[in-house]
Amino acid sequence: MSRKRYTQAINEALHEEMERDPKTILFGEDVALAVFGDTRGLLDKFGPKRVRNTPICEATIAGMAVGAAAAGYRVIAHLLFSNFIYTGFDAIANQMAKLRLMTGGQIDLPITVLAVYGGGASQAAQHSDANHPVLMNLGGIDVLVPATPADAKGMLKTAIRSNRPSFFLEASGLGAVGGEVPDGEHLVPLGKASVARDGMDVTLISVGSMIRATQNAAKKLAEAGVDAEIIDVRSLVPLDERTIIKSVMKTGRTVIIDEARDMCSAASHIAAVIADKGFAGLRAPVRRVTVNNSSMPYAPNAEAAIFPNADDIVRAATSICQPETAA
Amino acid sequence: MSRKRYTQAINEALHEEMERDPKTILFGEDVALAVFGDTRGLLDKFGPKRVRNTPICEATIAGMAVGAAAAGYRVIAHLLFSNFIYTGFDAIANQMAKLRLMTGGQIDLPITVLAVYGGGASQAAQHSDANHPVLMNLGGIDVLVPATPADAKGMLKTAIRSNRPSFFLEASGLGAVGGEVPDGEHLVPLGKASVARDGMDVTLISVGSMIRATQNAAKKLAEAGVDAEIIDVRSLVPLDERTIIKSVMKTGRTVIIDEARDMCSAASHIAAVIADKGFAGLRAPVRRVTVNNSSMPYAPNAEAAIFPNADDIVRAATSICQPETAA
Amino acid sequence: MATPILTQDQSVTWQTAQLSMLERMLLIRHAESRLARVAKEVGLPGGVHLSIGQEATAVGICSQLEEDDWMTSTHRGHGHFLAKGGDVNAMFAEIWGKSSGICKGMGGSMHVADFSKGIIGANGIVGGGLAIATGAALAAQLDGNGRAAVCFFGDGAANQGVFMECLNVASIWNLPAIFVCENNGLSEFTVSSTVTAGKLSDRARAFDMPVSVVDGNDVRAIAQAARNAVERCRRSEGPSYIEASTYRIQGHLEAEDMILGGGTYRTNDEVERWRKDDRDPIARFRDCLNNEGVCDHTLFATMTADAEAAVEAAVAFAEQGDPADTKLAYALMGVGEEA
Amino acid sequence: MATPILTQDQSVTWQTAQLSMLERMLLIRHAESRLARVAKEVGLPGGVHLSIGQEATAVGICSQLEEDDWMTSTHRGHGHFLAKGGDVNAMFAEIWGKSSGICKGMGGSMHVADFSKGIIGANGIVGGGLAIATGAALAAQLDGNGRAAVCFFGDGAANQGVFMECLNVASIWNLPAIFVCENNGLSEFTVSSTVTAGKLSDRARAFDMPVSVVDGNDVRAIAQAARNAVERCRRSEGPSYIEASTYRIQGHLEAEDMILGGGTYRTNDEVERWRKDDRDPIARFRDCLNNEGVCDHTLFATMTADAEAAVEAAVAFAEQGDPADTKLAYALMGVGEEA
Ligand SMILES: Cc1ncc(C[n+]2csc(CCOP(=O)(O)OP(=O)(O)O)c2C)c(N)n1
Ligand SMILES: Cc1ncc(C[n+]2csc(CCOP(=O)(O)OP(=O)(O)O)c2C)c(N)n1
Ligand SMILES: [Mg+2]
Ligand SMILES: [Mg+2]
Repeated sequence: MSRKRYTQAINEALHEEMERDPKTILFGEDVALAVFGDTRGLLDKFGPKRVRNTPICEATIAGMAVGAAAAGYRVIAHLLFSNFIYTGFDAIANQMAKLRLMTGGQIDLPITVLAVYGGGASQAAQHSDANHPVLMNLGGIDVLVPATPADAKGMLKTAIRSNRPSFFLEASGLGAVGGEVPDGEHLVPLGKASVARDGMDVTLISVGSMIRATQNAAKKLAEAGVDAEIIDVRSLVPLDERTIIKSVMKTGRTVIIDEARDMCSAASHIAAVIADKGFAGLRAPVRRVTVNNSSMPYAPNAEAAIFPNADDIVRAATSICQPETAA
Repeated sequence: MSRKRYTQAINEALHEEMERDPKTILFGEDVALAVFGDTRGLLDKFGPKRVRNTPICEATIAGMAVGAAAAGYRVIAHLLFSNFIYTGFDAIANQMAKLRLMTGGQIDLPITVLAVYGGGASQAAQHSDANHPVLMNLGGIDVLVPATPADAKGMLKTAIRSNRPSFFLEASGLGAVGGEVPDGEHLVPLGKASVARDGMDVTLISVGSMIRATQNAAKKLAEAGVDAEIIDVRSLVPLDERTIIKSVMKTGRTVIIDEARDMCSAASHIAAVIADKGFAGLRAPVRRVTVNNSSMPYAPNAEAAIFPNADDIVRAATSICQPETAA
Repeated sequence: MATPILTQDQSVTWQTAQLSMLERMLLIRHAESRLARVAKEVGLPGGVHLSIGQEATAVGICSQLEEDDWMTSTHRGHGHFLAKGGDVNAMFAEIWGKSSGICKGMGGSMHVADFSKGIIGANGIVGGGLAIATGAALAAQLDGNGRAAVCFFGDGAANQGVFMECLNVASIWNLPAIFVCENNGLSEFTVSSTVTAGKLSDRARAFDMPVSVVDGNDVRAIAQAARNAVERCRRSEGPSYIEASTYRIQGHLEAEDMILGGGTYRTNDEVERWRKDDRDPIARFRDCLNNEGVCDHTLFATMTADAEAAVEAAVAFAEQGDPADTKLAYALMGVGEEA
Repeated sequence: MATPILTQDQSVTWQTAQLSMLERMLLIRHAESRLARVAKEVGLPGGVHLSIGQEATAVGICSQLEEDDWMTSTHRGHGHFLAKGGDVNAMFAEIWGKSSGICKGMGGSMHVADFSKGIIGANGIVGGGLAIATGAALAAQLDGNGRAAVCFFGDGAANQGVFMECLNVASIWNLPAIFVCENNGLSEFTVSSTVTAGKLSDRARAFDMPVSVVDGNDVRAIAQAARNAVERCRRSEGPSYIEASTYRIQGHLEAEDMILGGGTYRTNDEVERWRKDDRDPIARFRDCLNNEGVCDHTLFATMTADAEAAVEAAVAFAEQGDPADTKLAYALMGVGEEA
């Protein structure tokens, strides 16, 4: 194990996977100088054929990813901020998500798209969307939201090797956060949630970036005598329904924490799964802590006011934990 | 009352509203000859200044809608098939949904975007998405999915007069369906679901295009002694949570029927709302009948196999209706 | 630039090549005419967009390609598919929605693809093939074996911004890409000139690549332009733009009359003019080859009969095919593979 | 075409106009220099993209606009905002995230807008303003009162396809739009020439509109080009394209050094060359006006002091402002209005 920052872990994964398979290529805007640090050093190591700065044209970046992958390459495309996914959205929703189906399975599309998502840093509305729900709804595309450096590294390596297209979304708030990462080859399977804290009273289901607020909430709840279990849903597609339902069966109470806007969020979907498959175990309403259908305002205080935080989570959890449970 | 087809009702609404406010303009690809019939006759009546065929460039169509609305016009933009929303998605998600917020409320954006959505007609993957969930998640945009000619007319008129941007999604399967439409000025408020059938045993919540399958299912259920209530969720944003919860409190059992892909669907979100606010009334798991995360295959039999139908709904309803309830 | 050899070429190879071009054009014509009939008389599962009248462009371009060159197509893609070597049986079965279809019935008319022939596929999104072809060209460049990637697109698609983006990327990276604009003057039910500023070829010129504007109903002119462009790709000299002016005889799609309910966007006269032997790409080519003694009336009649026979066989093949696998969509989309 | 009157103009009106242009340029320069200092020493809530070195373009163009002409801007939009008559106090308060900000603190640096001055706003999406400006131009055309819509965008944005789409629409509809490309040779941390094929001006030419390529650091040349384009709008003659070559002195954004962690995309020499008096747009304009007897050293010093004072006042205004309303976002997004 060594301590690494989240971004550093991603950078390592990129280096290792490009090293491993010479048919792996990477392109995007400013990947050479690495706006977020994640692609640093790749151009020097792998050269200008395999690592390319593109013009500013997300529609073509996403479309080229499809074409180059269909033609036999393993493609990593960087779209910078997740808000720029929208500019390239036709190639994502109409081509990347559908081409394998439409061709009757003639091809795989080994594509990994990187983008940084989320608010909390006064980047205003056009640089702070947490838009994983939009991707989840497309079908055919894996959606990954690792919350720790170890998962960031291990899931990215797995995603790059996978033959399905995937979006690897980097939580902007976690980039500088450190954590232990296993040394040597480290692969984390997709589609497995991780239980980040064991608990008996309530299940806090954290989506991607929300892990720290959730952990803080769990601490506060513990002080109040509520023993929270935390599930870190690091993979949204595929979604690990089993781990979620198992925990719900144990605690009977759930709060889902998601930085997305509320309507049709990952939180909505997870709540729906629980209300269906976990109904037998439910002892209280399924609460969501999300962003209430607003984009992020710029002013720090205004953003903080609508950004999910530990207190929101505590409040939601408390509202469904009866006194006797909490005791 | 007069009997009209869904498309005809839409066409009437467009004529009436363009007549009413000379600052209302309409543009899009082939609106002159009206690919779907909805815009027929508008060019002749209102002339080439107010009704314009655009080049094929959805990004610009959507962006111009924002600009022209910000500059004082009431804009109706036609994007043809809802899959082409993706090509124009940046202007929708980053501009249309956010500009009012980002400018501190300096402007309204009276924009109505028309698009035809949904499968069932062997149009294959790129012409059959039911992508209202993606729009619902953006925040700041109304999303309307009328299921009857009367609602189509009344809601479109209200949407055009509204100062919020809205997507008015025409169900491709309903275009030729007839129904009674009130004569004279007919306005339907947004954000109100309608109870399409009263029932005691189970609530079938139908989203837009799914109304006919749901009605057929209710008939079959009635034959089996299950008395279903049908809620027609014709407005997704704003969503009429009250009507939904009221019905859930009465029946305690719900099936949500939505043509969208399942993950983060409108069905997911409605299920989440029920699991939260309707929990006290729930007597059974909340079921969803949706498309299981696939785009539509072309072959009619393959499409039919994954397209939600009355039997799927009956099966879902039956699975949560205990014998004694069904009696 | 490649020397323009084709037009002067009298070799047997070139004569044979021309006959096979004519053969493909006839196959496309008869296949699509048959589809029009089936669409009208019996009905097909989905809509079909036919390229009758545009056969020369598809065949002229593809006559210069190898099987392992890449090609992306449009919603009007049957001609491209067949010209690039796609199998007519598998295409018909696809359009009939059968399991024996080239895409197992999952794609239909607008998505016919055959990767074993370099056919990345038709596309229901106008302009959707441009960036995909550019990506394939990038792959071809990395492969380093002289392969080309051809992108067919319409004059309507040239108004999509992605067109310009792709010309830009192909140019700066010197990709082996060939952008082929089939300029039939129409964008769905709109006369393209009413929504298009300037000349499309000038757009391409702005991106620093060779541009040729050719008579799209002269298959040999197209082949020549393609040859030049392909040779540039083979020699790693970068992208080219070819614009072929042509005309579509059929409606935008076969249901057009019903959709338009009496509305029109062109005159019958105009259509009839393009049907005439002096414009029809097949008649023109036939007459040339006849004059040059390469293909007499008897041979042409035989070729026509062969094409008809092939098409009838394809109809039979399609009709007899098993229905599509109803479980396949989920399997391909990875549904149910969740943990 | 409008007669180029400005450069020969010796009238008092024109002298006054020039002084007010210089005044605006100084205001922009000092405002942004101050922002750079605050960003470095104290920190600002979000990032800021400064246009120091590019003031001539913003001011030259806007000098020819009326308050009710429309204007869209970029992520690097402070200069455009101030040049179009935006209030420096309200802009600073916005960047400080205050309720007294021009967008009540909801937008920040990248979204400054003032509809009362025709300022549709800055935009965080590269190329995002193009279609919005085109839509505003459509509105202006329908209004029929000769109003123009100006769109500022960068050379990097010119690689977004929407650029071409908008030129096309503006041209076919003859819209009163003015597309102003601020060609500073840089796209974020990439030298634009490495990702841009051909000449940008040729792209515009392909859409059949007048093109002028001007020295972007010569405010009078810009003003002249703007005058011509604006007059075309006033007379309903359609769109124009203006390309102004210039240079940005500051980093892409003020946190650049930290982000790049030692990486570079240009030399210090290059930056220093552009700082020199013979290139700096303010120094050049100052010297011209001095030579022509319109503005001597004393006047210039006074104007500089005034700009500094205005900026200090703006800082004070921003600092004293109330924090943003924490309920406003929901209100503006319509959250909670559900039935
Ligand atoms: C993104 C997108 N927008 C609109 C359409 C609808 N549409 C289908 S074909 C077509 C016209 C295409 O014209 P062109 O590119 O010239 O091809 P042609 O039909 O003439 O072969 C349009 C607008 C579409 N399929 N995709
Ligand atoms: C759609 C989109 N893609 C990428 C970015 C990130 N980005 C911000 S500014 C910039 C460079 C813009 O270059 P240019 O248009 O020349 O403007 P300049 O910064 O030179 O003023 C990039 C790539 C963005 N904001 N939006
Ligand atoms: Mg065409
Ligand atoms: Mg620039």
